[in-house]
Amino acid sequence: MFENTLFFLSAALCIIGAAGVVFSKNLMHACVLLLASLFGVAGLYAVIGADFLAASQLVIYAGGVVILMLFAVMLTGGSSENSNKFGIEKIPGMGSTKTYVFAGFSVLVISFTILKLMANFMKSYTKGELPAFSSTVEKIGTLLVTDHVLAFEISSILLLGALVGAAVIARPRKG
Amino acid sequence: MISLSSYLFISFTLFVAGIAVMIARKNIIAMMLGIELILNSAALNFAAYTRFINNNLEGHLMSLFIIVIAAAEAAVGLAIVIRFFQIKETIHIDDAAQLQS
Amino acid sequence: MSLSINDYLNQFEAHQKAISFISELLGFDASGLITFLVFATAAFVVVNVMALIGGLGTYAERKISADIQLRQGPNRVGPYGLLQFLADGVKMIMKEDIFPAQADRTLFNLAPLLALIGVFATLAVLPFSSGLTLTNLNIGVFYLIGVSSLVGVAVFLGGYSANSKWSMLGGMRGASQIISYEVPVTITILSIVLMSGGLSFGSFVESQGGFPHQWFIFHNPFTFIGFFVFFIGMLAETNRAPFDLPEAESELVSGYHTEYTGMRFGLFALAEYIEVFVLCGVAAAAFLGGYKVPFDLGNGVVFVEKLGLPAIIGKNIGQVLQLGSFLTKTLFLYYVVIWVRWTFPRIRVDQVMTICWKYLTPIALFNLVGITLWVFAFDGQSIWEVLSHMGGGAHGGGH
Amino acid sequence: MEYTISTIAPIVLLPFFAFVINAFIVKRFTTLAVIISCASIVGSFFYAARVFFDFLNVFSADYYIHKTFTWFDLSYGSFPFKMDMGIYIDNMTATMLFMVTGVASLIHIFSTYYMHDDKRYGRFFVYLSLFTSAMLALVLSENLISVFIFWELMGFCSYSLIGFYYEKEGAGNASMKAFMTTRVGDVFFLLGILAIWSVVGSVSFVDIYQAIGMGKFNGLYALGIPLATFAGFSVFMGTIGKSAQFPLQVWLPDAMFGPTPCSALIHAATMVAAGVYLSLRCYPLMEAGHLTTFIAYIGGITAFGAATIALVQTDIKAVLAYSTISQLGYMVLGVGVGSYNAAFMHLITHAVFKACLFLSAGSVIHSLHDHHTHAHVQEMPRMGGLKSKMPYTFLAMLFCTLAIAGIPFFSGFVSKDRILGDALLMALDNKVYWVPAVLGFGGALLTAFYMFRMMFLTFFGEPRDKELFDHTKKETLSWNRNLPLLILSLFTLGAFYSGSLTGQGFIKVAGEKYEWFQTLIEKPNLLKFNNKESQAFGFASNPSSETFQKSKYDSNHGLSAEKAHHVHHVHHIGALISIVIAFSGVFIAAMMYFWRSWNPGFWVSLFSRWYRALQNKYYFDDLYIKGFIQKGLLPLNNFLAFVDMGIYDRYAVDGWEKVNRVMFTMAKWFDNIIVDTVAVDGTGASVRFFNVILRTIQSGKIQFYFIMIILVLTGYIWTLNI
Amino acid sequence: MTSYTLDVYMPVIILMALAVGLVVVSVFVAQILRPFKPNALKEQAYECGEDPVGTAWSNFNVRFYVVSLIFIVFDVEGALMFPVAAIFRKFVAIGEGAVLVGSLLVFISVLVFGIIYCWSKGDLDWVRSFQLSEDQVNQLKGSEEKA
Repeated sequence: MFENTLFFLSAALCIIGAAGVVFSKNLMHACVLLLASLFGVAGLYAVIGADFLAASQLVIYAGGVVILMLFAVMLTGGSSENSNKFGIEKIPGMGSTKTYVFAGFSVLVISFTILKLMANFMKSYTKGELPAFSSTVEKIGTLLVTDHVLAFEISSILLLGALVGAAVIARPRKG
Repeated sequence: MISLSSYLFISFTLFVAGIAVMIARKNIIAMMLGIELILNSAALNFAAYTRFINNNLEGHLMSLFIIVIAAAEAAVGLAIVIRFFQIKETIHIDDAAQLQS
Repeated sequence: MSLSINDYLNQFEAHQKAISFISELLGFDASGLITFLVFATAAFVVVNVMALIGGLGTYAERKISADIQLRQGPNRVGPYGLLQFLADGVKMIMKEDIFPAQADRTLFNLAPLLALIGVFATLAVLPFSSGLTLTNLNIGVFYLIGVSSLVGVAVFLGGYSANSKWSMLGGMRGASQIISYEVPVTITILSIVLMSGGLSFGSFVESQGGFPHQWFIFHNPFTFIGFFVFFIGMLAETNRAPFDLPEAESELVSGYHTEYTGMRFGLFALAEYIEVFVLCGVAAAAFLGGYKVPFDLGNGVVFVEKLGLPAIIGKNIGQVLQLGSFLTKTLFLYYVVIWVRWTFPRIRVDQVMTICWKYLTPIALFNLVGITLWVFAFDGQSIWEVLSHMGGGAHGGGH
Repeated sequence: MEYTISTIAPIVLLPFFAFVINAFIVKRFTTLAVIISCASIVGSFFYAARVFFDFLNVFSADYYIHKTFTWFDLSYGSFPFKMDMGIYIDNMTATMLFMVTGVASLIHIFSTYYMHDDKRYGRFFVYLSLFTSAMLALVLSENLISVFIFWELMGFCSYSLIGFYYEKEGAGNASMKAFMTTRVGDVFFLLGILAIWSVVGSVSFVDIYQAIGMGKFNGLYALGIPLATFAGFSVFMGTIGKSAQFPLQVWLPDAMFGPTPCSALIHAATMVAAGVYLSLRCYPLMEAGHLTTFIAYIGGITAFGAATIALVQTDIKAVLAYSTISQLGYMVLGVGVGSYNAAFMHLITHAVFKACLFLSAGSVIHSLHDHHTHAHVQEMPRMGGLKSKMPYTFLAMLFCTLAIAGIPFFSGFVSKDRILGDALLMALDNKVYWVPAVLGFGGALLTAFYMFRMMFLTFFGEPRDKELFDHTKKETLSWNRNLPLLILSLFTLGAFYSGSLTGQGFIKVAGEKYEWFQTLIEKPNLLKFNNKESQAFGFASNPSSETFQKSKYDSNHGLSAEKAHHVHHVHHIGALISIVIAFSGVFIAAMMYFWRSWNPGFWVSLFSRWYRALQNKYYFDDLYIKGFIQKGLLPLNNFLAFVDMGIYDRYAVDGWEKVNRVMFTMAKWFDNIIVDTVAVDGTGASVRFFNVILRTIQSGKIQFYFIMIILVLTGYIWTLNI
Repeated sequence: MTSYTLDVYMPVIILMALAVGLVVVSVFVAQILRPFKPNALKEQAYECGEDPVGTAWSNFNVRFYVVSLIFIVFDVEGALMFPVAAIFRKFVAIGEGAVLVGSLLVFISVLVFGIIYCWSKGDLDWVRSFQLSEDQVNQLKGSEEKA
């Protein structure tokens, strides 16, 4: 009973958020809607027992990526719709009817493709018995230091590279 | 009610929304929101398959690394956007059509 | 340690009987409904108590500051001015709600809501006692970090949406300060996780004891430093003095809530006060033994065996003692927070960042390495146990 | 006693991590890098000591640790292609680990003295760390492939270390020579590994032992040669290359271009020892291939030949280099005559005293500084009388010289005497072995002679270069110069290895008669491996299932009483002969160079042709250059060049040219009219035409690309009907 | 490993609902009780009494971004280290602690390397100090003397 409630709440939040990101005309609103969508995804993780993933989704996305996005929006001049520096009015930054038509067309095409792939898969899928939920933290930890220790260490290198690279790129320059 | 197909449907929706955002928007930051949506749909798929197909926690690990990579991607991508803005004073994607400044 | 308050109640026979009785009465299995009701009631009670504590917090703040500055403080409304916060609340509701003309109205409305959601959601995992924990999630502290980061988003949006320069500056400062200080706090919590071997608050508290020498703060030298790192980071994360840069009235008028009036401002203030309480509670649970009572009085076995009380009463007396222990520690820290506010001058914005990145973060990383090696080398024993082994048990605490 | 991977891995990983860290910090924090290197190897030594003493005191004699993990598994159906990596520790490995880490630690400490003023002070330690970790990993290796990997890694490190002073003339060539010469052996070694793989289906030592025990090699021939012989020979060629045995010994003397501590490390403790270690590990294979006679001959020839060359060398390091080759020859001789135990013992004792000798030589060289050429002096004719200047170095070197010369009570006597005794025993048994035995005894005489010649020339008599002597500072006792020398020279006493002063008995340990080298080191008992499963990596082994009893010392070595009596009798005779030989060598040296009663010049003029041959190292370098390269490879090259230039170029290529010329005139017409006008210009026009169209596609507009990607992906999926 | 049901998330949802409810109710109550007399002056953004100039939504200093960048890297690394930290005690108890200590230390040292880099490049300084050139110093001195 409560499972379904949680699932529907999360799914609704997720899909409404995603739709909002597509159709919102204000970049700041789009960012906040993305936050809602990511919260929904965290809830969906919780429903299928991926508790650690849900929490990491919250920590990394809600705490990190969205704030980064918001800062980036502010650093590039807020959400006002820019024209470029020559003052020529172009297509507005948040899209126009023409771009939405293109987007709709692509979405239609890709949907058919994905649904075709999915149909093939769902034909062969049989629903099995679902195991009970248990904490995944210890198992993930064990996997991280045994089988996937290389990925664990390399991800630190990846993050170091991201840090150094991004700091070099974004560093304020004199003059 | 909570089944694999519903999860696949949700992640499909997220994916399609991401694609739509990436094509419809002309603002680079807005396009990056679309990328986040797409990455999330992939991560959600991994977690759903883990739950409903094989119950093997490596799917969770995969999702975790997708989240990590998404964070790194956002950091570097936004840094590039900001640098781009410092040079060109715009973040319109069509102004980024040249390889050379 | 039960998983949630519902599980705690489920172990009593009377509760089971009540469930079956209601099921018969209603004609369907009412356990789900009862669970919901139990949770709803408990959450409601907790939220109300928190709102009360938040309200009394403003009172306490003014009274203590008056004490420190040799003034009277509020003393007109109610005995000793105790009802002052109610008067403030009424005032806030009665005030006119002004939207700035250029504001982004949606986000202007949303920001206090986000702050309140973030803060209230953290209450779910706060361990008031071994029974009265709303839910003991096995990712407890990690969940808490994630949810409480919503406050940062809320501060930013609050500053952004008003379209006032003071607000914007305050919001940017606030958000960057909150996320910066999350780093040392997270790393310190990580070291606590290392020692307790679990992410849930239950495992934090259960791996400590009732006496001070069994608390994590006195576990080894690194945790002692770690507590202060945590405490300072906590002050900064809740924008308390001396880190109240985002709302520094001498530079930024009132920071990110410059343009907020009436009840919206009140909600921000409420969220802030409750967050202080929550983080004090986290500090108490992680470092000061949480709800643990000395001599194992908390589980109530003593009352049953020595005094011959019925098991259910003994258990609940234990719970009350635990609740008392937790609240004492938390409120003591709360007092210290207020005390600090009226003792130290505000620091500059560059000093805020320097303290975070050049002092607290390296110290926290050093602590993490130190605790890793400590746990590895001494197999998780505290310094007292190590000393008592070295001294042949002649001295040292309690073993 | 729980053995997990965390107790063993640090032995290798500490030096390796030191290498990784130092590679980054060495330029800026040289002192820190040196400290990290030294601390890591000392830490590694303590871990190794723990393993060693456990094997010595706790485990039963035939206990071993064998842990593996799957490196890759490409098996398909019934075709196995699976490679394991892992560790294999038995008594021999434990002893090697202890020796290597101990000697390497002392060499590291000495290097802080010797290399201190060098401009590449830090980098030297980087190489040392990598080198040591490679050697330790080789020793711990569980299979031949991983041995080969670290073998090559050591080859690379020795290349870097020999060429350390790359600005010095000849150093680069010397390093190249060492690298290329050992490569000859390595090719054979790899062939041997492949041959073993083809038979056993695995290259793990345990599997090889098991296969030999089950007789898998029996009746397998390739080109008429038994496969076991081929495999054993090929692996032994690896030993010949690495341990500088008879045909491929030429690289080792040139390797003295490296800094002296690295010579000590390469030529005493690690790299050359690795060759002998490998042939000891593969001893069952050699036995199964009936190669022991061949090995004994190679060993004997090397031992004697190198000793004769050492007689006439004047460079102090060259004497030591040739003595190293000679002593390695003894070890190989030991392998050849089935003296498994003594060969390994000589490996250990030699590592200790040769490291000490090299370090002492380094100490001497470092303090002799020529003020005219600003170089260190290595020539013995310019030394002499240095005993008063450096008493501690002299003491250390004297002990080692006594050891290597085979004077009783010293370690060299114990081990070498056992090898020679076994050689004598084999010779009495089988006439074929007389040659190596006699060569071995002759080499022992020469060894005693040239080592004491070196001592007398260096430390005794009047200083021959007065100015140099006066400039030399008097040695003061310092921790990083003398301490390693004195520690090493202490361990040249035979009592540490044999259990008794004479080297023939035993001592009482914990109330039991007990002789550790004899009890610990024995030939692999092939039957033992038949039913052993390797343990998975990372989990504690369970030694409680093993018996913890040390086998008692059996003075008969498991032989029947009559035969044992015979063996002991022969051994006593051998010991007597070696003692006599050693003292006579010392006596001759003393007559020539100490009392100066006999004039060495007389002997030189008597054997002048031989003397020239010796000075030219038996013309081996000339043979290889003039014989193989100039007579063999150059004519071949010339012939190939002739074929290329004279036949192929002249007729085929030039002939075609003629044909082409004719074709060309025809083609020109065709080209001008049809190709150029129609095709080329037409193509250009069409390219320009398509260019106009395609340019619009590459617009730089990312979203357009997205749409394209989506369309192409969709088309792909729908056409392929996935 | 104890299993759990999704009921443990119920308080979270209830608390969030209570937060929403509190906001809605309080704002609604205030709507009824409070006065509502807007005028143009009231709705102006506060700028010390002056008329506001331009919009506040202009671009800000990049320093905020660099700080949040370092933060996100630390955040992610923390998220990866939490599960490893949670099993640390267990691994120490079975004697495999060294492996974990090793991998954690490598991980942390890479992290430390990043912060050292940012520190040395001055990304952690809120106010970037820079060396004045000699000309500038002389210029400043000259202006002081004139004054």
